[in-house]
Amino acid sequence: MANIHEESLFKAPDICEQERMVEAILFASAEPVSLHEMVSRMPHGSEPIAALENLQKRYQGRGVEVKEIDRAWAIRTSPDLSFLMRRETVETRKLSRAAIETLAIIAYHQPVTRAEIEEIRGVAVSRGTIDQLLELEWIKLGRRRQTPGRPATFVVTNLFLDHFGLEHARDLPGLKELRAAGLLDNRAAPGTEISDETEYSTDVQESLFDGEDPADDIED
Amino acid sequence: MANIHEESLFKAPDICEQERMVEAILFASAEPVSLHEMVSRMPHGSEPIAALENLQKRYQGRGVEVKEIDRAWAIRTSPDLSFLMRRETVETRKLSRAAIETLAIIAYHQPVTRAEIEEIRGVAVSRGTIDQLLELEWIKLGRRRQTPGRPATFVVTNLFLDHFGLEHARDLPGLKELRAAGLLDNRAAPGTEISDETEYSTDVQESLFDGEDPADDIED
Amino acid sequence: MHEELFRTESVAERVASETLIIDVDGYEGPLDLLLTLSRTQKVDLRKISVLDLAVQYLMFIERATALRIELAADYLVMAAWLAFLKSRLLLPPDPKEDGPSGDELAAHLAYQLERLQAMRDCAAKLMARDRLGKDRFVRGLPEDVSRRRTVIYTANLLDLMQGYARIRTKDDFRPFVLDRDAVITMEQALTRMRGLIGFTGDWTDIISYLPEDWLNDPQKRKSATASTFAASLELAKEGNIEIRQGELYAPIEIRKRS
Repeated sequence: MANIHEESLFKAPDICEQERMVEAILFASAEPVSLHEMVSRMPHGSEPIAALENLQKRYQGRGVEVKEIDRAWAIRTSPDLSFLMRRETVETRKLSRAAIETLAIIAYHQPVTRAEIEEIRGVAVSRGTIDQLLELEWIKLGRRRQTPGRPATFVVTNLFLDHFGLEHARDLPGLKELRAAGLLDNRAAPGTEISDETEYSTDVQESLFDGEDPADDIED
Repeated sequence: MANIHEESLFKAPDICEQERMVEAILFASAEPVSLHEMVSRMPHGSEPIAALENLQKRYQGRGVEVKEIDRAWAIRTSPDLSFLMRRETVETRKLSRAAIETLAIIAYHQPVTRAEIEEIRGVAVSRGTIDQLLELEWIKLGRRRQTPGRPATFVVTNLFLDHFGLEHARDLPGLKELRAAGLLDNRAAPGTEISDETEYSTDVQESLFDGEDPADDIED
Repeated sequence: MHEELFRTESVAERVASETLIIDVDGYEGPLDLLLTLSRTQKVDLRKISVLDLAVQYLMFIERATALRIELAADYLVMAAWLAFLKSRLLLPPDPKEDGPSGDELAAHLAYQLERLQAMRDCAAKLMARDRLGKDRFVRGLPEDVSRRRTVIYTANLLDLMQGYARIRTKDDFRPFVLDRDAVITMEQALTRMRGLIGFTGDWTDIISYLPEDWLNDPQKRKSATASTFAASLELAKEGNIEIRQGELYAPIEIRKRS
């Protein structure tokens, strides 16, 4: 086994070997590891995606599981064993109701501007709330909206997905139902002109949750 | 699987379940975990030693291994895969124009002082450029010049000759050849033949400007 | 008896006012308050009676004002808007009037409430998930990936030759450096004159300041004369010397200024 590395200079390691490598890399990292990162560390010619799939199967029903988080992978303990982990539990600062609601609005409406968050909550968003979410690295700034004033938008991060055990933003609980019910539309109040911003925002939102079955989009 | 914990209040979980638990505990712990610690965290009646043995077998030949360290257990990367924990990147970069020109002057005029290099290039030579060439071991310090201040001189190294496929610095094509090869403008300035280049550089120039910054001569 | 009755009323009133104070503090804006009020209707938010809601809200605001509770402007703006909405809902639509109908406005308010409720439900679902550091755990003993970057610099013989050729070619366009032997710059003349001027007290022809070996070659003499003259003017400007010329084409004379 000592000459695996040398051999690999000439040909890509076999799938079993690649699986071992992926396993070692994922075990050694606390953060999700992207495919790109794996490829760059593994011997030339490795294609870890197949190895990852095998590994994911191998750990099914074990004490730890292989999770995908937006094209990056991580090993996490199985949730049913959390009772063993009292010692490892990290006390997170209690989030205010405003912060939790703001986070949910950003996750379901992203990319979303501050004005839109305020419109949904019906109250001003305090700076501290946004700061707290930014500090947790659960949200980050997205592209600026191409409307007058070029307002900043917010989107959720991979750290958010990892924290809440989501593979992708489109896996948010109840997303499809909300969309079907039209509750994620940016519906303008009657009598007000539908601004460019509004139209644009639905556009962008679609592209963010891309890769979804277009049939899922029940929008008017 | 949700009722495992409840069940465990009454009887010890089966050996497979215990193995899962040991796996999760070892994975999440920052330090090696002692048997005593495992027992205290696992449901009443658990005997983790058997589970540990099973787990150890399960990980044999995998990317990570269950290791005993001073009566405590931990999951560690398999030694033959430690190379995955290093990330080495090799970047090839073209030598900067300043470095090439400085190197060329040293090659053509060696031994040459810094002041002379600056005079020939017409601009100051930064310390970084000289350091870079020294680090590459393409140049080295020659004898000190027997003039006031005893300035250091630079000469090219054997490594330089090796790299550029030269047997001797004398083999460098002369100005005439450069001109013939179309690398040099045909308008020759008076008195700049390669033949007396070395003498010109060491004596004439030095005495003319006696080590002063050439830029001063022009500007001030 | 009378007093007794009065007291009970005031106690009830006090309790009511206290709840109000607490509630107003607890509400996050008028929409939150409306959402809470709508719960008393105990129906699907889509079937809510916006008219009833508007009435409840206006009553609430009225009571709060009577109890001198400070209300944020937001609450009053909403109150005004709901009063307007109420009138639209109650009166038959005026065909001459433009703008959205009361029903449209009511539908939008219902939509806003439903959306806020939906977001609250989502937030709760999100927080109830198996969370990292609480239900799921990361590797306790992560290994650092050591990063080492090696930079290899390359250059070949052609680069070297081109580099050298570039310097030498550049020299061709800097005749000042190479033709230095036939040119005296003003700076050089100035340096020379500064050294000599101290020794001459009387009027002296500037030609005598020219370097001796520059007098014979006409090319050199021309350059030396020009730069010496320019240097003289510079020195005169600085106030170090005086300068004079008797007549046209007569020798130019200078002397140190005393």
